[in-house]
Amino acid sequence: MIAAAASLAAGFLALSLVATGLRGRSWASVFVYGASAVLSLGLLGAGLVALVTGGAATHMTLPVGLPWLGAHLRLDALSAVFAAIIGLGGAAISAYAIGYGRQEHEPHRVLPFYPGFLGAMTMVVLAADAFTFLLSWETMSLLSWALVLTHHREQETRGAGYLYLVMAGFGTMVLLLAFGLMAGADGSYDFAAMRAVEHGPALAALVLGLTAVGAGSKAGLLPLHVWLPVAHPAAPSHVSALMSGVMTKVALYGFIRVAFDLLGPVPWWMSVPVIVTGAVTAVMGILFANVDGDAKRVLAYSTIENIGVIFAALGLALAFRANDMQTLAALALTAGLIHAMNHMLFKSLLFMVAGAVLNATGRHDLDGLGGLIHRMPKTAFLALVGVTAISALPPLNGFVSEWLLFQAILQSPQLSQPGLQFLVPAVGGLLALAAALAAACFVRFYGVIFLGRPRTDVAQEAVETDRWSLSAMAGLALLCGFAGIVPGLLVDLVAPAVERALGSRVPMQAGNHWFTLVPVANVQSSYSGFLVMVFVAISGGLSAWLVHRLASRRLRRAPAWDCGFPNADPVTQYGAGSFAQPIRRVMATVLAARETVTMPPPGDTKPARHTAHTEDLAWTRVYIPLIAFVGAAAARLNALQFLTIRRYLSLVFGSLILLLTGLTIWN
Amino acid sequence: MHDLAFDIAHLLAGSLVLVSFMMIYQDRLYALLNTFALQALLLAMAVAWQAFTRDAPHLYATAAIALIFKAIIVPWALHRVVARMGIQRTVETVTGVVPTMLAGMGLVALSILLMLQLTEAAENPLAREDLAFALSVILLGMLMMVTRRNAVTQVVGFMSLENGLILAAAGAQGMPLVVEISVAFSVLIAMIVIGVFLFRIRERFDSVDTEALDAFRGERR
Amino acid sequence: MELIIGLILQGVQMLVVLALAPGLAGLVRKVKARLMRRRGAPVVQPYRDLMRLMRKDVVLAENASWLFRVSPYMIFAATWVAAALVPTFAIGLQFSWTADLIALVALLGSARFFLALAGMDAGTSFGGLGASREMMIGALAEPAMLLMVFTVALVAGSTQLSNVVTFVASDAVGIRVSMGLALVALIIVALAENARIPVDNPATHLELTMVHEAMVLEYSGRHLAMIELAASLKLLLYMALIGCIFVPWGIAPASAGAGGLALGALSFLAKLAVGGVMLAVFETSIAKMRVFRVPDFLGAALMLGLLGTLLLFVSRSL
Amino acid sequence: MTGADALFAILVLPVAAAALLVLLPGYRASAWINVAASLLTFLAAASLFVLERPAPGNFLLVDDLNIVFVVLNTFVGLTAAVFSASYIGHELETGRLTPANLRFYHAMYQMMMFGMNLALTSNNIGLMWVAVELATLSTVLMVGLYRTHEALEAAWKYFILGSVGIALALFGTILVYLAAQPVLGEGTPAMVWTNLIAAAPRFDPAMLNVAFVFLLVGYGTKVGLAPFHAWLPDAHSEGPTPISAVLSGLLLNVALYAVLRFKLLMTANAEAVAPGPLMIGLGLLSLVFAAFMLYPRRDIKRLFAYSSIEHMGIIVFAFGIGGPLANFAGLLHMVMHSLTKSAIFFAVGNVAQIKGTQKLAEIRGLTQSHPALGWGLVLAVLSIAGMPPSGVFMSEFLLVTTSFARAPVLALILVFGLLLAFGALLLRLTGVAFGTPTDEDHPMAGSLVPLWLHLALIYWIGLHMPRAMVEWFQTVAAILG
Repeated sequence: MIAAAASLAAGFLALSLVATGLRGRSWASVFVYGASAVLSLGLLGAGLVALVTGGAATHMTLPVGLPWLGAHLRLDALSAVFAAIIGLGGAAISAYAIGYGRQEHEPHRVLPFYPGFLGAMTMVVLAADAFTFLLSWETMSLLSWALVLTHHREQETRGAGYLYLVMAGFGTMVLLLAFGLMAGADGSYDFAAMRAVEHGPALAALVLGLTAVGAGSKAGLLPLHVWLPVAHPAAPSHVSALMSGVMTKVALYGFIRVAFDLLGPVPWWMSVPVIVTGAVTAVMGILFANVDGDAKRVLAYSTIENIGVIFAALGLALAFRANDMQTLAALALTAGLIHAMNHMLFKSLLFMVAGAVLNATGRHDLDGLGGLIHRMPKTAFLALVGVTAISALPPLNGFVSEWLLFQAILQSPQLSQPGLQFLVPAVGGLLALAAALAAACFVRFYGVIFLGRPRTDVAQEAVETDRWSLSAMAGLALLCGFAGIVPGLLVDLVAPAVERALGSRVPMQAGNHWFTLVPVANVQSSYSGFLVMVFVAISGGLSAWLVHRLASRRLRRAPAWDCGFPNADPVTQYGAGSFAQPIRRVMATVLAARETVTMPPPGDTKPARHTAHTEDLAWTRVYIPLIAFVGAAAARLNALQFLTIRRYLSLVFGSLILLLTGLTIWN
Repeated sequence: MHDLAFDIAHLLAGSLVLVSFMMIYQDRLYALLNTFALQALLLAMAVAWQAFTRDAPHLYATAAIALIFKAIIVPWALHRVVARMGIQRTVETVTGVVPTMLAGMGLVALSILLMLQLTEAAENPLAREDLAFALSVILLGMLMMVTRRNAVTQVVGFMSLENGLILAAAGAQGMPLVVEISVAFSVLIAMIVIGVFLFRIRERFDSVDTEALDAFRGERR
Repeated sequence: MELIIGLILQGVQMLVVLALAPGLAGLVRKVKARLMRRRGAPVVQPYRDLMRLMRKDVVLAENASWLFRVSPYMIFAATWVAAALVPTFAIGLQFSWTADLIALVALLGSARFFLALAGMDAGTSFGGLGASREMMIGALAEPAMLLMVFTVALVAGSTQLSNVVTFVASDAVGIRVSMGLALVALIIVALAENARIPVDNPATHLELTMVHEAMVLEYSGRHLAMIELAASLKLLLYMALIGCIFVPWGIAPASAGAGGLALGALSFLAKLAVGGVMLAVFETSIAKMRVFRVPDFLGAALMLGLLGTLLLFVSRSL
Repeated sequence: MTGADALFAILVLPVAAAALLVLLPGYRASAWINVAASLLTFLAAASLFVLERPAPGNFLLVDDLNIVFVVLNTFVGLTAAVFSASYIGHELETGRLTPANLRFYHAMYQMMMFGMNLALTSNNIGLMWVAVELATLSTVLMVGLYRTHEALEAAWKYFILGSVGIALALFGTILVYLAAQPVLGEGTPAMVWTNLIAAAPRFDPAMLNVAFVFLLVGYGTKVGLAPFHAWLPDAHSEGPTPISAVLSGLLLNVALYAVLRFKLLMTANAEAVAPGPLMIGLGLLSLVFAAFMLYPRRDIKRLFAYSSIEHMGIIVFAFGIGGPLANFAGLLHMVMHSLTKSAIFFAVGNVAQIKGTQKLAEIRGLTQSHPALGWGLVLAVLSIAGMPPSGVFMSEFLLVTTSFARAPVLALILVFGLLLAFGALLLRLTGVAFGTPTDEDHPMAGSLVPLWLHLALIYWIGLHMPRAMVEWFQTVAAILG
């Protein structure tokens, strides 16, 4: 199986090279995306087969990479889960791109990097030594950076690309440190060798922290998230989908691989920062999403939220594992993995929607849209599935993973550390807050884009997107529904990975009645997405049928009532800013929100102006000072460029004297 | 005989250091050049003495190079340069003479301390003493380079530094001739290139003050 | 046979909640009117209103989309399913394991989600105003609710309502401060979720402080009827929830006989009546808050929920 | 042909070519003679692999350590000559150079190659010193070639600082001789490298200490370590671009080689001060300092000159840390830096010719206007910044992982410096390579073959290092301790 997966990865990379040579061919775009979709499907197949057959690890070594080590590749259950995620996401997004990519003015800035990006992500999950892992990791960053820079003529895009790659470089460096600790001074870079080594608790904690920072910066963990809301939206939409939906999962994979496989036991208190960071990330991410006015940036912030949720789940799993509660750890880990899968599904879907809207209208600012449900009904319906799923509403898939996570949180009293006992319920509250805010966020997202009246001419004249895009979106929407209705299948699918990592798993779900999810047998909490769906469908359908049949089915169209004050100007509708107002006010402290009203003096006919402003405190309090420091230090040191020769000689002379004096003292 | 040889060598090397101090003390360019010539002369004597006591005839060559080249040609050439270019006749210093002298004292102390640390196994005390003086001359030469603004003065400082090198090389027993020749060679080339550059610089600028060059740093504009 | 009885009982439950819901709303209104020394409409007035609305034409705003027309049924269905899953007169019904307390909260969340979307659909300013405030309130109410669920689940060891009822009714609990805090939290959440005073005023229009009514402003005819019905179902649901968690006595245990079921039904009716009266009394004795005071109110619920959970650990570790 | 012949050829070919070039008028023929001579030299150097190595004599030596440097030196010498051949004609057309200048340029090019080859193959510390001096002086003349104010100033600065450095190095060399002389006896044998290293444990450690300080400062000036770096940015930015490539890619290595040789001597003597901490300190200082200095840069060649300082810092740090992995990383990094930095200068030369300026602010959108050049520059700069799959990534990987396990604090400083430099390079790269291109362009004269050839090599080594190279590096890493 590993051979198949590795050759698929190689296929992706080869396709990149081919694409470089296809510059200017009209069919290049269809060919590259089509081939990527096929290869991705193959990868999905490989992952699924590996999982279904029990996830036994297969291994191979290629004669590349570190010369004395070679590139170790391994496909085990955990890799297979993420290979399947990459494959599925890649396939859907590539299919979407067959249609979407036609709109690209400069396809030669996308095509050579796109398949390689998929290939690099595949290599990350297949890598089984530190060098191959980090090489693939960094290649993944690099290629996605090139993709982010597709529209490089815009200043913001260049800034976004810059910030992105610098943060990616930071993350890789930190991971390098983590792997350096695990490999030791002699450089046992093979994962197998790392597993075999026992790490002391302090060292393990340090490695875990470094990995969380390294992988977290790629995934978008607070406060390392700043690049994500600028970089993901800057790329073409299918690339945004790939970055947000798939690449962040690869980052998670990095953390899971280290924390649950390579590192061995970690002291319980290290789970605290992971859990807290995850929960805070979730809440802050979705708060930013709630106040931002750009469609793709909202989605990017929402990615941050979901990453936070997953990290909280992983932290919980670490806490359980440190207490030798493998079954509960398995529950939390399963919740995390399934949420990762789910998030790939609906976030890719939503980015595709944003792309379709962008293509149809040329705008991605929320306030330039509106009423698209009339012009793009199919997209609007698929988007509705997406926003329902991401808002964690039953019976779609987003709810399932949140529910599993809450089940795990409910088990936290069994933990033996009072600190964790107190912490976890509070974290549960934060996660519930995040989930509810997500619903608010996506009501706003969907409502402002698709509902109401068009706010601009372009929105007025939008047309439905192409069939390739629609079918790709429909496929993901179907999967969102499917995963929500039969979640047991997913739980069983990831079970080999969980079992391999923790030696325990969530009970088998396949035999349950009505596809009910029973994660912890003895607690008897259960949820059947299937039945909820059936009940809601039946009762909704029945009531509609009855009402139409027995009461009235007549309908008239009339101007909106609006409490007697209708206004023809679409600007009077609630827009992105006004919808955000309640939450912006309530959360003014953490958002650093300010509102200013400028009133014209009496007698002046100028309009009054109201402006609302929020800022990312991480950016203004951490990054800006850091940048300022570097700038100031560089400016100071730069004086050294303009010294006279005599002064340079003085430097040499001074150093020489210093060294000689040192030598005298040393003796 | 041995003691006398030792004393004379010691005396010569010591006077080299003394002349280095004198050079720091000078505030006139011509006087400085003359002092430098004196130092070169002393160097030639020291090297010749080494050649004599150690029966190493090849060192005479070095002594001759030092005498002819450094004590005569170079000071003369620099005199010409100064005269022809109408360079300001005073030595422009960065700090006062007294602090520079103090710093020089410190440097000499440092070199002596350093060289005293050499293990007793270094069976030739002469080499050790010579080395301490040579190091002092080198450091003083460099001190002169960093405390003087004028290009000619800096060149003199650099050559004084090379004097120290030659003293050290000559003090090293049996050091192959390759070193002396190379030193002479380097001085020769140094002079040529410096001449070329002084000439070029003279062509374009009104003074050889190297600080005037700094306005033309690539990035300041 | 058992399956058939089970199905019948489940069906009965669904019909009971549906049938009682407008009555509860009517009762509250009636009592409120009496407390204000008005005579008030009869208790059955909501039924009449619903029937009348059903028969009327739907007047649809020009810009309204299919979502606007589907939403009432979605909202109704989600609320109804949720209400059917709360133990009213009996526990251990055929499908009671379909969803636990968390899923129930989420189902209500779905209803709110679609209501808010529908509010934005017509493209009016009031719709968006209502939707944005509703989502803000929901965003604060949900975590409070969930912390309350934690407390209960920690006490009862399950989030499955039937299990919770059995456990609480079993007297193993005793009086717990945590449960008291949870009760207060739940009541606050219930007031907010049902758009009652002091969070919202169900009887107002033309007020910039309204929330729920602003969203449904464009609805008329059968659509409005479904939404009104869903709203009263929600009120009933919360009453039933409070009843089954905090005063579970009387509820028929699983596989109870006819007598037990009858007792359960009676006790349920009694609980509803008491709850309705108490709600009316509470509402008349308090004033409506400014919208931006609501977060503080809900924040209190959140704190109480958390405190309840934490106290539980304290008492456990003692 | 024997190894001795090959060694002989490496030294004689450049001298002969230099003589020929001095006599020959006409720059086109000169350029190709320059290439041909460089090619033959490279072939001779490469043949040292297969041929039996000559036994070390009193003056010359071929061993595992210097063969790396020699082959690298002649190879980059060759590609730079190829680039120069396509590049330098343009300078004549624009009137920046005269035919006489060019004749001088080509002759000096070969002289410089001779100096460097001699420095690398010498088995005599005196000879090595002479050779380094020769290479320095020839490059000084090259730097001043354009006769502009800036070029002359850069050359002057280079000359003065280089001379002082070389003088200090000479004093260090004399001290080494003095340390060796009691053990090895008087005369030439006491300056022969192979003898020195064998007898090093019996040398006077105090003498060695002082010697090493002088050698480190002296040759360190040539390496461009901060705070002795001042000549480097100006010299790189004002000379002809092929010379910048050679300076960065080769001359720094030659000086580094000298430092390494003496480091070996120090490690061989147990009582002498450990050279590691000194080198680590200077390395980190150079790295962090240069990383900061990258930010305010406005001149593209000066930018990459500072990047050379930064990388020299990394390499010196690696050798200072020591151990098989770090030494391996240091060697690899050195080779990669030579290839990559010269590739960058090839690209930058073209850019400067096309745009008619070296100002970063006036260069934009290269990937748009000149894709092959622009992307080549992007790849090269990303490679030097440590992005995969270049060999620089591998060396940084090895260096960071192994040093963090051994000296965490130092590794943190290293990582800080690396990141800082990465941020600066990327910032400038983004501005140069992306965005809307500037309007007016001159035609591109310089060849892109050397650039892409180097890139291919960098990636090839980064992904699949040839076995021979690995073994060779490992041996050398073991020698370096």
